[in-house]
Amino acid sequence: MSPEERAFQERIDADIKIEPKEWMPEAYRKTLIRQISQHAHSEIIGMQPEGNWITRAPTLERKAILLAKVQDEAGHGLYLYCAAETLGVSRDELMEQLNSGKAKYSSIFNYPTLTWADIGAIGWLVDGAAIMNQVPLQRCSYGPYSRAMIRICKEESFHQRQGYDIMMKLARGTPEQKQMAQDALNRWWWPSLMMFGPSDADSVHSAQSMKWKIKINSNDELRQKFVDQTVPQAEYLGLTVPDPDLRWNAERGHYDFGAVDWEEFYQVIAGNGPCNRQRLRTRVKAYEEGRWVREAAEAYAAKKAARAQAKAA
Amino acid sequence: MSPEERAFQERIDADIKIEPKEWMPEAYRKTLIRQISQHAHSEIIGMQPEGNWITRAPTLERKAILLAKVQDEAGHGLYLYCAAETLGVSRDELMEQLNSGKAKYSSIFNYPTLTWADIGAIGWLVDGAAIMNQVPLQRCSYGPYSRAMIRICKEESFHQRQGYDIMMKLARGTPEQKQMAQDALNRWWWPSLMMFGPSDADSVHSAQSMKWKIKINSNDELRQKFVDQTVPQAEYLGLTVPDPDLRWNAERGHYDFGAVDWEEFYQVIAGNGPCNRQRLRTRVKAYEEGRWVREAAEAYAAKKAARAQAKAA
Amino acid sequence: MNEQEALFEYLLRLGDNALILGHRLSEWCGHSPALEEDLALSNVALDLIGQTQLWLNLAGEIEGKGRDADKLAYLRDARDFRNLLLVEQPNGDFAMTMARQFYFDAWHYLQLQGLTGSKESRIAEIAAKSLKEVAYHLERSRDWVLRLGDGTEESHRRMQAAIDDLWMYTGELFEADEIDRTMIQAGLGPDPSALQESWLDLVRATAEEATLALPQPGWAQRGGKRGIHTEHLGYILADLQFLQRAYPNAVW
Amino acid sequence: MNEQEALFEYLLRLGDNALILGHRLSEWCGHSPALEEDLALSNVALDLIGQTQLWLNLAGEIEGKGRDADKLAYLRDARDFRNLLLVEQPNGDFAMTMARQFYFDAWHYLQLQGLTGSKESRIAEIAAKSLKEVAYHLERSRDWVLRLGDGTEESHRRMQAAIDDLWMYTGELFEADEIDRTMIQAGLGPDPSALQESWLDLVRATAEEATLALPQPGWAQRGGKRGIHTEHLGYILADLQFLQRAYPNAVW
Repeated sequence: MSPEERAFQERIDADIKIEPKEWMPEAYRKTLIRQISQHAHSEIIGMQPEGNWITRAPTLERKAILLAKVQDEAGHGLYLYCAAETLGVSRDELMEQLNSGKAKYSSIFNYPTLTWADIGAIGWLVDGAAIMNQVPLQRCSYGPYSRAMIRICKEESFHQRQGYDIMMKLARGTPEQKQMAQDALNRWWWPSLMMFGPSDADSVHSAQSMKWKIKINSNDELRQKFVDQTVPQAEYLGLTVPDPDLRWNAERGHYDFGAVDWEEFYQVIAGNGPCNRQRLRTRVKAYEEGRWVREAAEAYAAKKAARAQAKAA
Repeated sequence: MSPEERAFQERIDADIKIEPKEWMPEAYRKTLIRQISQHAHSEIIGMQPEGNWITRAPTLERKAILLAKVQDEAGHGLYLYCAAETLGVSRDELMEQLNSGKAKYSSIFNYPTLTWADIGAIGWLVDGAAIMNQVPLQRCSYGPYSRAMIRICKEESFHQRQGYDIMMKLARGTPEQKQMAQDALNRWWWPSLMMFGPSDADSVHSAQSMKWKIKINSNDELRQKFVDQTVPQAEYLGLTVPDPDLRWNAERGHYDFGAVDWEEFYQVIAGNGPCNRQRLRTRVKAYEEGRWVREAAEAYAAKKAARAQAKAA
Repeated sequence: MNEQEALFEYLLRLGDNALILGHRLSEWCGHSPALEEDLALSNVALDLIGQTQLWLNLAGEIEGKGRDADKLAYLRDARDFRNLLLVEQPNGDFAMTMARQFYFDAWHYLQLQGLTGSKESRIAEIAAKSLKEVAYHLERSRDWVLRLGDGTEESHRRMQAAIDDLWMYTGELFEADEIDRTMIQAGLGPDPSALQESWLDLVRATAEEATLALPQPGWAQRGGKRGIHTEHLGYILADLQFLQRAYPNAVW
Repeated sequence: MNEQEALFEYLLRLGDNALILGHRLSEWCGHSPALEEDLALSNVALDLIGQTQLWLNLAGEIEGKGRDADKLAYLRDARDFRNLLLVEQPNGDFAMTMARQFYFDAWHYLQLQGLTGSKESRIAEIAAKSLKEVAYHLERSRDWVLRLGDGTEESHRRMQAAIDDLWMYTGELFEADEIDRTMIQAGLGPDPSALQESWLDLVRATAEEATLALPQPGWAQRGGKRGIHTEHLGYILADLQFLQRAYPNAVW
């Protein structure tokens, strides 16, 4: 380890935040860019499954809440791209990586939203899992990322409550609505557990990332925490978690749960999820069709600046 | 009048059909092309207002009937373009005229279909008026046109009955349905009367066309006939024709009716109807987006022919 | 039609404009040219949904038949909608959306300004609250007309096409009918025709600055205010109302 | 699930395939590349609507709860639809529509052929009637794959893209589940997996003649048969069912 590296690690160990202009190992920078941009991409792609129900939300209030939520996701994407930009990569570069299929985003968004209950389930489960992942990252070592996480977590927990509220209304509603809620739980439960990533045993890069404090907890730890938090919530709703192996283990003080189907996980990651192609195409289409608008805005700004300069001269 | 012209007119006077390869005055040919192609264009553009409800038809049977009807209109367009082609103009030329906005089509199709009842009203009133115009044309002097009219009239009268049947179901239905039916009658009544064209006094070309037997009755005659036929049908439905001046005139043996708002008529003709722009754009879009398909079909046919020839050689 | 009935219709117009335009804007969410626009378009849509709730709830109260904003938004068919034809026009490209927005915002601002003087205090209050939001909408849509009009060749061409295309839907904004006249006489709302000059001044000045040619006054499409819409509205409602129609009496 | 329940589900699959594909094709009416195609696509759509009525009416009879074809078509939500994912995919361009049609027709033909041997005579009868129609559909869609594949450069590119794009929805056609197995055992319907070879032979030969490269077998999208659809179906139903939902209990 070079003296610089040692000093760097000491700062991290002392919980001092690393800021953009400071020295950092290239691998730290690269890992962070990958992690932050994946998170940003997930926010952007995540707008689609929920956006799918904005025009069909069942009341004006639900419509406003959902629209505001999807809007927040655009905002989160923006914070995160900004955080990544402090590491020397532009938003356009990152978007190109997303559009070309090189960059990853959270696989959960490759599942379709089939009913209104899916909007509830996403808020409750998907945002719930996301928060579980993100709360510790508020303490991560990179200053801009840590600060972005603080803002994001505040909004996410709001979203999660809204999602749970949708589920509650359905679970307390007509038999059809209750069935809709159960069905959504059935479909979103396992993909939500997969959001924490592969089992620690199979997880690469984890040790280094934890040392750098850009990963705080292990995947399995967080997954367990999520299950422990969510199962009682499901019970309160009167819904059944779709896992026959799920039971309280008094000895461990945790719920035991069944094995995740990692074959499905890897298939979805590999591009074979129900909506991978659709999500990416929608994104590329928006980006490409917006190009002339972005160019026009730049051209106008340049003209305006030139005019202001001419006037000043 | 030249000897040819005299002979031509004598044949017409003797009710002998003129066939494609026979001599005819240039003005007769031109007038016929204009008239037949306008009629063809009307069939094609007329697919749009009704097509607007195919995906929303209220039962499977209604959906099938409506789809078959719009399909018939495509078929009528095809017969008529073929009839026009016998006069030495290609379908492509005619379509270019339509797409460029040079050619006219029946103005009635520039009104929107706003409810399911409009589908009934179009069948009952618009097809009713069309039949009124077309039945005499079965006896017109030009053979191919006359024969096309015979086929078309048969199908149109079927369509009219279907339209009336929709109106009947609505008029005998819930209060909301009855209101829907009345509303459709209110909106389609006057445009239907306009379908017969301006009053005889203001109608150009009529005398020559009647002499040539490509126009058989005067506009006002047909309009009166339509009113006389339709008013009792409306009464049978329990609907009110939206004309305060409408009353039976025992002396004339006809209904008197109010003055048509020709200002509106000319506005719509001039391109200012509610849907003129939309109708034309939809048509042009279909035509342009279909170009590569038509080209591929031609290319394939050419290849196939070449292969067959090579094989034969 | 008595004054109360006219007022109900009048409030439907206000609410339906906001509802349908908000719906159209919400269709952009996730598909706009840049994240900043996803945020901004959603903001405008959210303001409009909020205004919809205020106007339609008040309409329901005036009607007195127990219909609230949701019932009015989700359980009327197209012929009972009272929005202007302008707001139901498809999004088209970004220039079309912004031209539609600018034409509407410029009118909406003047209309709300007039309504702040309404003798009905609830109308005046809603108008005052909305006016602040719409001042920002107008600033933004005007800015985009300038940017696109005076941006690149392509953006100029698209923006010119958009302002030409939508022009025929602007005449309806200023036509007073019986309901408007009842409102004017009762001191409840402004005279639409009195707004036209200010609107034209702003639109003309903006077009000029944006190097765009304003279309000549011509035939105006009309009908939205009395429920004669374009064929687009029915499809909007099919999506908008699906859940309420498919699951009657459910609570969401 | 007993045999009767399985049969009901099975008939829904047959009916829903016809309903949803017929709906998609009917969207072309008036927008197709040539009048001849407006006629031809409508013919196919009409056949499919007719088949929908036969299958869904029979399904309703088997169910025995008083639901006829219209009730089943117009009053179920997306999760209760049982069509293959393939048929609900958007029309795209004409190549996409024809690729979808060819993949489906080739399977549909074999499926109906198998069903003509059903021990349930009503199924066998509907299958025999439909088979004649579908033989023509298949001839036509196969012909278009040839024309577009071996037409111009542009049409080749588009047709290749279409057969690639839709390939992942074809695996589901041949997967037997519990319901299929119940049908096979009862002699009511054919084994889907037994159809795959003939299907592949036809598709392969057609692709070759059309100068197209057939995609490699890969991950198959599945779910339609048990009601897990793509996001497209909900929008189809919003239009399809609007009137029945908006005016409950009305007769049309």
